Amino acid sequence: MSSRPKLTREQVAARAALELRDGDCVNLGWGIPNLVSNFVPAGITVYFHSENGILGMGPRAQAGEEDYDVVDAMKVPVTVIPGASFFDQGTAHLMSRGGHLDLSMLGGLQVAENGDFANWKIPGAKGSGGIGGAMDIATGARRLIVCMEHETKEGAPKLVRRCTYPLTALACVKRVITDLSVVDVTPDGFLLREVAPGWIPQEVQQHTEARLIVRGEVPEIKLASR
Amino acid sequence: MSSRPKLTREQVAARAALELRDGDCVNLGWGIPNLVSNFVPAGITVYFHSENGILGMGPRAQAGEEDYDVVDAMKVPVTVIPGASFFDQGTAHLMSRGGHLDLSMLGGLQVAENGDFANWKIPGAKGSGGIGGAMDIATGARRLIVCMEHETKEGAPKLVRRCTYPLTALACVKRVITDLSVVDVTPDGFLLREVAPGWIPQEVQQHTEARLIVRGEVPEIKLASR
Amino acid sequence: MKQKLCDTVDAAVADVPSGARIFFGGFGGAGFPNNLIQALDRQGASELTAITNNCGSGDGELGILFKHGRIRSVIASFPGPHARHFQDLYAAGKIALELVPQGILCERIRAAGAGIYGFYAAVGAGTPVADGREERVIGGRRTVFYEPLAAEFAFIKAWKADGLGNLIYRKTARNFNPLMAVAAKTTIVEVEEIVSVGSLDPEAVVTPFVFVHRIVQARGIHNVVKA
Amino acid sequence: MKQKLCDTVDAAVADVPSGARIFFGGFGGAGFPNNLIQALDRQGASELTAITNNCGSGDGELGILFKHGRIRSVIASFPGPHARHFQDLYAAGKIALELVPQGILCERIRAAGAGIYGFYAAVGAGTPVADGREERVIGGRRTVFYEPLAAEFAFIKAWKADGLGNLIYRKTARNFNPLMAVAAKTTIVEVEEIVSVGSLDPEAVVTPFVFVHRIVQARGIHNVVKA
Repeated sequence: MSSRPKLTREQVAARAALELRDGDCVNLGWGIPNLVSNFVPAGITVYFHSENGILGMGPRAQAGEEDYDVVDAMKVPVTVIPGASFFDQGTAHLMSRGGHLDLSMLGGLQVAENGDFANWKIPGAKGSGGIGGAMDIATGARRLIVCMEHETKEGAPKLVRRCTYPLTALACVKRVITDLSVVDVTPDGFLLREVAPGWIPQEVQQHTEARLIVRGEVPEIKLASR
Repeated sequence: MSSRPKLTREQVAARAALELRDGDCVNLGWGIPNLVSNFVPAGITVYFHSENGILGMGPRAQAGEEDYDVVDAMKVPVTVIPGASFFDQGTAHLMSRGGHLDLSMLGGLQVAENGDFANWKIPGAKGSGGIGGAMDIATGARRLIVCMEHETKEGAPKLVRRCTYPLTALACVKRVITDLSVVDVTPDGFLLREVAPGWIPQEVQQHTEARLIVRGEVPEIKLASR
Repeated sequence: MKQKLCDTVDAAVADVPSGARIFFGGFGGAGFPNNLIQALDRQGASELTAITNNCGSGDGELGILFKHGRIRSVIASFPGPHARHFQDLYAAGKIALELVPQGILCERIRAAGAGIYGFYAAVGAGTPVADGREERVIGGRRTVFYEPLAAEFAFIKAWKADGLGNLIYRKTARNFNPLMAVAAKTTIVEVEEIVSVGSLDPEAVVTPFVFVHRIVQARGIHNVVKA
Repeated sequence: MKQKLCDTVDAAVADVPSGARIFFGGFGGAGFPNNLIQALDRQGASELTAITNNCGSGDGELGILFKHGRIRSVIASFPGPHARHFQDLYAAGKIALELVPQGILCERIRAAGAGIYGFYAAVGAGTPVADGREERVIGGRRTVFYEPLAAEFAFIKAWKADGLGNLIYRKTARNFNPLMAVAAKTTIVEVEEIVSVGSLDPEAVVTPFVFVHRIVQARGIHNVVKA
C-alpha cells in the first residue's frame, strides 16, 4: 500500500473542474460535485444548471445578500450570472433527461465496470431514502462523471464488477474521478487514466474490486492551479 | 315541409352565444362558431382561447391597427382583453385536451346520436385534408357544442345514426345547434330541445336521419337580442 | 363571473375533506404554500395523500401535517433526512411512500393536466422504481411506463396574482408550482400580492388563470426569514 | 465559448444536407422563419422531411420549398387549402403526408426533447389517425400510442436573442417555436434583434440558450407587411 495520502475532497473537485469547457451547461450533484464550482478554470464561463429551475447559477450569495427565492438544489441561497434564466422544475428536468446538458457530475456509492451507477440508497440504511433528481440526470446525461471517494469509509470498494446497491441508472457513467484515480468506463471495462500523485496503478488496483485496464504509462492526476 | 326559413348563420351563432356564461374560457372553431364572439350577451366577459396561444382574445383588430404577431387560428389579426395571456401552442392544447376550457364550439360535418363527431374530412374530397386543432379540442372538451347547418347543401342529413365520415372524436358532443334546432346528445340519443321559429318537431325530424326524441312541448329558438 | 378571491387562508382550505389527495408545491425552502399548509393543519382534515417533492424540515413546510398525523400516504421524490416527523412515521410503518424520480414526478403531474394517459421514459429502468411497472424496449432503450398523477387539490405559492388568477412566480420559487396548477381539480394559490386585472404583462404570465380556482393573499408564515 | 452567431441566414443553413428532417415553426402567418426558409431554398438541399403545422400560402412561408421540389415528406397538422404547391404535389402523388392532430404534434415534439419515448392520449381514438397505432384502454378511455418526433434541425423564429441564445418571442409568434427548439439536434433561430447577454430578464426568457445552436439576425422577408 502506498504511504502517500489520498486526494482531499477539494482536490478531487479541483481535478473534476478540469473537465469543464468554456460555455458548458453543467449540473453538479450533491457531495464532491457541489465543490467543483469553486475550481472553475480561469478564463472560462460555465453555466451551472440547477434542477429547481436555474441555468446560469453563480456563486453562493454573500452573507446579508441572500434571496431565499434564489436557492440551489441544496437549499443554499445562490446568485445568477448574466445570461441566466429561471424556469419550472419540469423544464429543468426536460433539460437533464432530454440530453441537453453538456456535462453532469454526481456523487456516487457504486459504479460498475459496465457503467451502471448507484448513488441514492445504501441497503439497510435507516430512513426512507430519496431519489431526487439523480435518476433523471444520470439517465439523460450526455456525459456523466461520477466524483466520489474510491472506497467507503469502511474500506469497501466502490468501483465494482456489478453494483449491489439499488441502481440510479443503467450504463450511464463515462468517467469516475476519485481520491485515487481517474477511470473511464469503456466497452472493455474500467480504463485507468490517471492515478493520485505518488500512487502506482497496482496500488490503485488493490483498492478496486473491478479490474482496472492499464495501457502504457498512467500519468499522475494534475490538480488545477488556482 | 315548412315554408318558414331556416336560421341564418348569424342567427345560429346568436343562439349559440346564449350558451356563454360570465367568466367562461371558450374555444371557438372554424365556421359558424367563429361568428359567436360577435353575439356575446351584454354584461358578461368571456375569455376566448385560441390554439395558437391566447387566452383572452378580443375582437378583430381595427383596420390600420393590425399586429400580425397577434392573430387567431384563422390568421386574422385580433386584439386581446385585460387579463389575457400568451403561451406556446403546446400549452394551448394542454388547456384544450386537458379539459381546462369551460366550453368549446366547433363546426361540424356529421354528429351521430351517440355523440360521435366528424368535422375534418369529406370522403372523396380533393386535397390533403387537415386536422388542425379539432381532435385535441373535441376529445378534451368539458362541454362540446357543435354549430352547423342541419343538412348539407345537397340536402344530406348531418344529424345521423352513425357517422360515415372519418371521425374527429368519439362520443364527445353534448349539444348541437343548427339552423333548424337545438339538440342534446343523451344516453337515449338525440333529444330535441328547441326548433327554429315556425318549425314543428315533425318537420325537423323529416330533415334528420337519426331519431329525435321529443318530450312534451318543444319551444322555439329564442335569438339573442343585441 | 367566478369569484376566486378568498378572504383568508382558512376559508380557502375549508372544504378539503379527509382522504383528499393534494399536491404541495415548493422546493429547497422556496415557493412553499406555507400559509395554506398551516391553515390545513388548523382545519384538521386527515388521512391525506400528499404529492410533493419533499416532506418538510422539522415542523416547517409539510412537517406540521406529519407531526399532527394528517397524512397517511406520500408520493415524493426526496422526502429528506430533515423531514423528522415524516421519517418517524415512516420508521413506525404508519405511512405509505411511493418514491418517484424528480423529473418523472414533474412529467406525471403535467401529464395528468395535459390529457396524457401515460408515457414511457428510460428513467428508472433497471432500478427499484421500475418494480411492478411495465417495461418496454423503445428505440433500443429500456423504458418504463409511468401513469399520470392527478389530485383533487393543488396547494401552490406564487408571487403575484391578478384578480382572475393569472400568476407569476419569483425566481426559483417557481419550481413545481406551475406544473401542479394544471393537474388538480381545485388549485388554490397563496400569493404575496394581488394586482389588478390587466396589470400583468400577457407574455410574462406563467400560469394562465384557467388553471387557478382560488386565490388568497397570505401574510405571516414565510418560507424563511428573509435577509 | 461556443460561437452561435451567424453573419447571414445563408451561413446559418449552409450545412443542411439533402434528406434532412427539419422542424419549421410558425402558425397563422406569425412566427415563421421565413428568411431561413428562403436561404434553405437558395442552398438547394432536397429530399427534405418537413415537420410543420402547415405547408405555406402560395409561394410564401414553406410554399417556395414545395414549389422547387425540395420536400418529399411532410408531417403536419393542417397543410392548408392555400398551400397550393404542396397540394399540387400531393395530388400528383409526389409527396408523403402524415397528418397529426395539432396538440399531439406539439406533444410528440416536446416528448422528443424531454426524453419521453412515447405516450398515450385519447385524441385520435376511433379516427384514421389511430390506423396502424397501438390502442390501449386506460382508465376506461380508449387511447392511442404516439411516438416522439425528433428532427436534425429546427428552423425557428424569435423576437429577440441574446448572444448566448436565450430567446423571447412576440405574442402569438411564439406558437410552435419553443417546442421545436427543444427537440432538434441543431436549432437555428432567426431573430429580429440581438441584445447583449444579461439584458433579458431571467424570468422572462422563454427558451433558455441551452436549446439554441445558431442565431442569425434576419432582415428582409417578414411574415407579412406589417401595418
